[in-house]
Amino acid sequence: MLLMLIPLLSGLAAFLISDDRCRRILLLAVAGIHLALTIAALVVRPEMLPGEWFGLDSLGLLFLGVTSVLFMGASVYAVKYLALEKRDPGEDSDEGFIFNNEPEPVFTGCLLLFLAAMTAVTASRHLGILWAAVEATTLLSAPLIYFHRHKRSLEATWKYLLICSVGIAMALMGNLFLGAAGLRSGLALDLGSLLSNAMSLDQAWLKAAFLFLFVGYGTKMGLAPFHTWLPDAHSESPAVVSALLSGALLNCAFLGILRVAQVCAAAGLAGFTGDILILFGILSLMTAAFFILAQKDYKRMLAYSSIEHMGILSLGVGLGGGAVYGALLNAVSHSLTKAGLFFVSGLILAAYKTKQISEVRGLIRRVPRTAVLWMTGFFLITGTPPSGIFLGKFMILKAAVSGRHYAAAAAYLFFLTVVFAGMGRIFLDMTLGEAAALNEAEKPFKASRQMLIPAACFFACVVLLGLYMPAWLNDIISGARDLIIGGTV
Amino acid sequence: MTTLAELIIVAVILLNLSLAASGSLATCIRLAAAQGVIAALLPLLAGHGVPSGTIVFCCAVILLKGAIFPWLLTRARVKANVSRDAEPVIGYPASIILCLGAFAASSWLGTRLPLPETARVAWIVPASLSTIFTGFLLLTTRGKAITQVLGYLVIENGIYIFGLALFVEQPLMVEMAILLDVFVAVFVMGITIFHISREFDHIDTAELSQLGDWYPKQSGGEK
Amino acid sequence: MLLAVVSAGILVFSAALSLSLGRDPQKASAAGAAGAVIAAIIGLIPTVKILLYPAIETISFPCSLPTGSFTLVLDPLSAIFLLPVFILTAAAALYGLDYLKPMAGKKPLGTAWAMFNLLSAAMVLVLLSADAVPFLMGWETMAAASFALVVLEHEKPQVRKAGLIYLVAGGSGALFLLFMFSLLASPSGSVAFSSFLRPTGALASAVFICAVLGFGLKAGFIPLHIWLPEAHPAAPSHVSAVMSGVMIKMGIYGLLRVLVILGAPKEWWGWLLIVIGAVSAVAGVLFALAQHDLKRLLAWSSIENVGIITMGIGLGVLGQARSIPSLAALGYGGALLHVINHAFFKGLLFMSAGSVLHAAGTAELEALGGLLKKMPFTAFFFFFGSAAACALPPLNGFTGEFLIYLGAFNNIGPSSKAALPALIVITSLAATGALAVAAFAKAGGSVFLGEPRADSAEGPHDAGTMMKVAMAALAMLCAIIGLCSPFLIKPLAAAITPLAVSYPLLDAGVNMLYVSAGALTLIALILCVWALRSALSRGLPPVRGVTWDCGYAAPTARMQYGASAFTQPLTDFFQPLLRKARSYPAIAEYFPGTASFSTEARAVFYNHLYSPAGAQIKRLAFRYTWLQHGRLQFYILYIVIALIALLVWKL
Amino acid sequence: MTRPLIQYFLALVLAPLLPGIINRVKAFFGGRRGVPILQLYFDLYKLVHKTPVYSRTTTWLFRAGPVIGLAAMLCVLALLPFGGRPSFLSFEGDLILLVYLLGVARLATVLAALDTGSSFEGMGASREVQFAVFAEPAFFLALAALARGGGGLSLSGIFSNLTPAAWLTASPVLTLVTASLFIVFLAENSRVPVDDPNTHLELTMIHEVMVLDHSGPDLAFIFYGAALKLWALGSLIACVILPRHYGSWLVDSGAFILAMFFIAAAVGVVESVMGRLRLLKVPYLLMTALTFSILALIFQAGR
Repeated sequence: MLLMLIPLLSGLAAFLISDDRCRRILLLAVAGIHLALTIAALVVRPEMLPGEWFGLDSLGLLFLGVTSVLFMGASVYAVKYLALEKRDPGEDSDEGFIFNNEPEPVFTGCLLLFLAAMTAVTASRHLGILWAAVEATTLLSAPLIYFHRHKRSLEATWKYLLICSVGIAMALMGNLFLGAAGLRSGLALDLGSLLSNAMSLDQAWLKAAFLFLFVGYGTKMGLAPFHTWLPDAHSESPAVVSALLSGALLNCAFLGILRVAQVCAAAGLAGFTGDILILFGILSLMTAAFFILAQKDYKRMLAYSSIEHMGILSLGVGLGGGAVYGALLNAVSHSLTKAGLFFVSGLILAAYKTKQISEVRGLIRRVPRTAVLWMTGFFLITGTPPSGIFLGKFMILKAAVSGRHYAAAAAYLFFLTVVFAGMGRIFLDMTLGEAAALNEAEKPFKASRQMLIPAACFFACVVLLGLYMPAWLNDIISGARDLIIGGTV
Repeated sequence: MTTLAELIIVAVILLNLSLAASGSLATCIRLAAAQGVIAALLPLLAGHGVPSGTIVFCCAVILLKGAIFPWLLTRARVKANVSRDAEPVIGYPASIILCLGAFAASSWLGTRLPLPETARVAWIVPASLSTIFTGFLLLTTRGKAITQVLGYLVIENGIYIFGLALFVEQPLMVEMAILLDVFVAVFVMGITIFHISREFDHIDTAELSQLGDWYPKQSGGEK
Repeated sequence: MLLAVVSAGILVFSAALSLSLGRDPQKASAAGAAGAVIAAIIGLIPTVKILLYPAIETISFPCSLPTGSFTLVLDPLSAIFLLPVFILTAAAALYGLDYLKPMAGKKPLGTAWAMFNLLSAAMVLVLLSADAVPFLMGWETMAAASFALVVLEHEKPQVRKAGLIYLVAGGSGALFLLFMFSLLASPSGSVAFSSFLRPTGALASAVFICAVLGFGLKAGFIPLHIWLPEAHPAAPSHVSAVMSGVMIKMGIYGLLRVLVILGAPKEWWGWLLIVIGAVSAVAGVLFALAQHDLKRLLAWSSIENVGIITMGIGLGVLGQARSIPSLAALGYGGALLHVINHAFFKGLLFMSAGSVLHAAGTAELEALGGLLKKMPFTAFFFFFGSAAACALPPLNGFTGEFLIYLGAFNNIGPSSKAALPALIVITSLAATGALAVAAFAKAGGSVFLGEPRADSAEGPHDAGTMMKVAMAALAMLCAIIGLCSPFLIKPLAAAITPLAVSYPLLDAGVNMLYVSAGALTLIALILCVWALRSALSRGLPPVRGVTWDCGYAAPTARMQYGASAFTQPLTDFFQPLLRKARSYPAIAEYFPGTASFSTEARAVFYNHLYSPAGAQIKRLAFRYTWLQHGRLQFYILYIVIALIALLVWKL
Repeated sequence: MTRPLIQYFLALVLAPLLPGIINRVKAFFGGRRGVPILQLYFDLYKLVHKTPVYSRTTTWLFRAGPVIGLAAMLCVLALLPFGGRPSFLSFEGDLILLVYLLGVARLATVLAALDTGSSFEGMGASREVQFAVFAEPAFFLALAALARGGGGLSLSGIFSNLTPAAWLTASPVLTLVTASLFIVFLAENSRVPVDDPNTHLELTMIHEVMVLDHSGPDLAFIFYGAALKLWALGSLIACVILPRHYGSWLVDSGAFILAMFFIAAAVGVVESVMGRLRLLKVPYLLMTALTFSILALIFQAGR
């Protein structure tokens, strides 16, 4: 598939190109082409041959689209960001020691390869390939997180790498179990054939496989209690990477779980998967809520809000019915919003040189445009209508109530309230009030338009989703929902 | 032949125990390597007519696990001039007991997961699962970064014991991809370990615990 | 109907316009105010039409959302609420023109105006929408816009605090509403109001409870009121007028709308509402009595009036449940009438308080005094509004309460089935009335009467022209409604038809006629006596002297009875509830020098209910953060444990 | 239509007589001759011809106070039945209007007092509003207890419905109501034991101290308004204790006027046999009235 090869090759090329400018242009170009190809795929909907290892069903297409759009925005942002990083010496924000950044070719290259891997995840029709691709994303994003070469980012990278590898190992075990489940009827891990005769799978083995795969991809997706790597990685990596991680990567891991859930649903184990998904969804919500309430670092706060939304997604899929649509809509909106927020947080970091919430005051005074975006992002991420997130949350709640999961619904609402209160306090403290006077040495940071625009566009899209749902998107999402619920191709 | 295979299983489990018990890093590395090699022999003994592709594949695995990984890790250990001791968080007897418990648990799980008759080797599931749990034991109770890599390797071994025993007939592409991933994984980890050893002049991950959200000093809620 | 939508559109457009004109405050303000006024004029046309010729008009826009639809319905019930929304926002916009002028350059006026018009548009949307999704959109936009206006002066810490409390209250209220709508939608799956099947039994009660919590948070039922006394003083005065006059009424509207949807109510709902109303009314006015800040006092009095309205609704619900038509009709009718009245007189009061703040630079009662001479118009309007707020004839405040009284008195007979609640309502209304007189006598007296207590820097000036115009318009409306209440009976009856049979309300038109007659008599008598007085004192020029202080020759301004002194007997009597903080001077030596005594009204419910709860949750959260201690081994242990647990649980 | 008007003017004319009677009774108990019974008429005549003196602090509000107060009282009188016969402005629910008209008068007086900026008048105003808070619910509930007896929501309806038979059947209720009304009557008219009209220690006064600064016609209006208030509230009691049972209007009116005089005398007796309560105790007295009303309601329910 062209979609994968282009970033792959260009990524390899990026390692070699020495000149910054052409490398950045290459980055932009690849992002553009990728987006164009994705749109093309949207329009012509390539049909999938059974047994083919790669192919785009509407579920994959949905996540591919999100990833591609996100990467476009990220690359626009990244170009300026890299220039910025070049200019000021890497002076550590909190502890104040000097460090030097990763060589830019490595960064850009890994960025592109990362895109290739994610594309592979969304496009793969074979659980083995899916697994390999997810593992690849882990390995390729590690250098991205380790962009600032100092010990805290190293620690974050190390934890990320180890925990995710363990998780991925579990996922591998799960894959093998799945194979064992299909052994009697001689099925491979090819999704199509699995789905078409899922009933012949061995139930016990299938359950075990789901458990292992859930733990594995759940680790990657950041469901509590497997989330432990996530805040560290998000807070220590540069804004672009954090945006991609929580906007695109988490979705890819989620896609992994969805694929298996598909198989289970086809095998008539929907109830079994549902319980687990709901339980861990609520668990993640709770964890995120409490950690946000006690948060001191705004990038970590954003990371925990990602955990919260992952919980919401898993809850939604677990509830089934209309909630699945809500969950998918929420996934799309959350990716856009959270990416935008991470972009903005990068600007705040550049302006204030700290990630401590207590140090940041009076954004509205010092960097008004950034502040407006920041508050907008807050209202969107907490599901204030009109926004896609609001619709998603509402649909999930509706499904929970009509499905008589009253306890789940109550917990869901309670933790949403806690999250709202916690984030509200943080955002207000940061945005309002008098800005502390700049010490004479540093010049006030001026956010360039190019770094504001991506976030603004993403937010606009999310608001639009709350007001008007384009027909094609509706088709894709409902198609994906049917895939998950019905489990038939 | 199957008896031989089962002998190997027993050996694997014994290796687990010794991994849990052994104190010195070098020994741990060697033990893990040995386990990998033995695990790789498994498919050769398992079937009657072994396809040539399988042989090649197994040789590759043996080469990788028997030679390259130990070499990488030893090099890392020497480069980062780590002390010999594995410095477990809990005592060796405790680790052994846990390891046995893991074995018991996994054999229970094995009873819950009946293997289809196509698989000819009994005790596959318990062995692999207990190996995995041993890997977890190493990961959670050993202080050093290298031991954590080791634990990860042991987990991989466990997975392999299962995978190789079952899927020798199937197209090896998947397994190749898997293999590649593992290789890169260990490789990257090796690099990171170097970085760690450069940043903090030893590789005790206890030092790697700055990031977190726990501020014991102000654990009182003020609003 | 279409015109109402158009007016909402105009509001949004002018909001965008003034936002884009942000660079030039003058233009932005002009755009914003003009938009508000034009929108009001256009919007009033269909509103009045529906009220005069009751009908139900529906517009449905194509909507591609996965759930919900843009269906808008204009019926008399919404029209009753639309009327004050349009009028008050227009008046407030005029007022704001002058009020915000000094802030030009210091504050983003463009944004302020945009938010103001957005707020109005959101309220219109809330009142028109007949589907959960647009309703919630309007609801949340309303909250967000008003929030932005509340934190306009965010340099002050208490404003930031108010903002946070307001934000959290709004958010949690919205979640209750989400839950409520989900419950309503659970049988049919659709969230259009028309498609809600009437829930029964526990489900209906659950919906009702959610409605009371969700809408009560906006309307300011005690103890859900905590945001209200914080946010209203923080906002610019014309915004406080709109928030207190109409925005909190959206909660009342929502409650009524849900009652319409729920159909046959349960008896205990009525009891609950009556109790909430009585508590809010009496406690609200008591706290108003204890305040030292003019705008804070007005905010508390808003809580009181919401309580009165709620009592009326409670009576209505009870009448519905026990099928007592007179109680139902008069209760609902009185509540709705009071909604309109309160919008006008509270708007007027907040505006005059605003011009005091504007002129004297402070709203602290103890620091003001004697302003009547400096700003006669404002003073007149304030006393006018106070009389209305104390429900004194011949002004409008009396009419609404009269209907509620009538409903209650009609049902205290031995044969009645609702004597006890009626008596509770009568008692609390009576106590509220008397306390309101005390509160407003305190406010007006200490701000406008007597001598200035502390000389403010520059001599206070009277309100600007636009401010005067706005206030005059509202005062006019208060008087008109007070005198012409019989004409409002028919629209009110039309509005309550979905809730209760309306003929008792129509019958009450006769009594209202007498009330107007009484009011006219009173005015006539006042004129006669005044004429008599001037006739008597013709030819004798009055002598001027100092105030007779029982022989004390050198009275000073500090000797006057202060605001807190004025209410001290009452506040002391209710100290167990009010919990005012006092600081006495400790007298050490025989001839003590300067001594000071100060009292402070505290946010009792916040301090004793919410703050501890929040602290508890936070403490819990801090404990919980131990999980993220940073040790990798434990992190992996979590995974193992979870895996094993799952295997044991599910395998 | 003529009769109600005649009743109205009768009330207007006779009202200033009541204070005179009260003083006479007090003088009798004090063993003095006392001021002439028409003293208030003389005072009013004198005052309307005097030049008013205004403090420089005061404003138009100060002058408007007495006017509005008097007007409200006149309006109240227009609602009240006379000897159980409807007045010309009586309607269903006039008792509500009545109470709020008293409120109008109160607010006007209080604001006028505050306008002077005198500490004493502020004190008086503060006490006035404080006691009203307790008196008003008691008053309302007493009326409610009467209304429960039937006869609709208009005072005249209630009282015309009140027959001697009612005293036989529901004597406890009516006694309690009368007691409650009488206490409210004393408090509202600031008589002993709530207030002492003819002490000269301002610190202890309520109504008198609020009008310290008024003079000339204003003072006359205030005195006259006070007399009217006395008459108005008194007539309610009179209607209770004297159920209408003669056929003819003349007899009824006569009896009613006699009853009014009797009430005045009763006030005089009360003032001579007991002293003022401590101000702190006054709320409890008014709460006693409230209790009476509630008890009356309960008994009413018991019937």
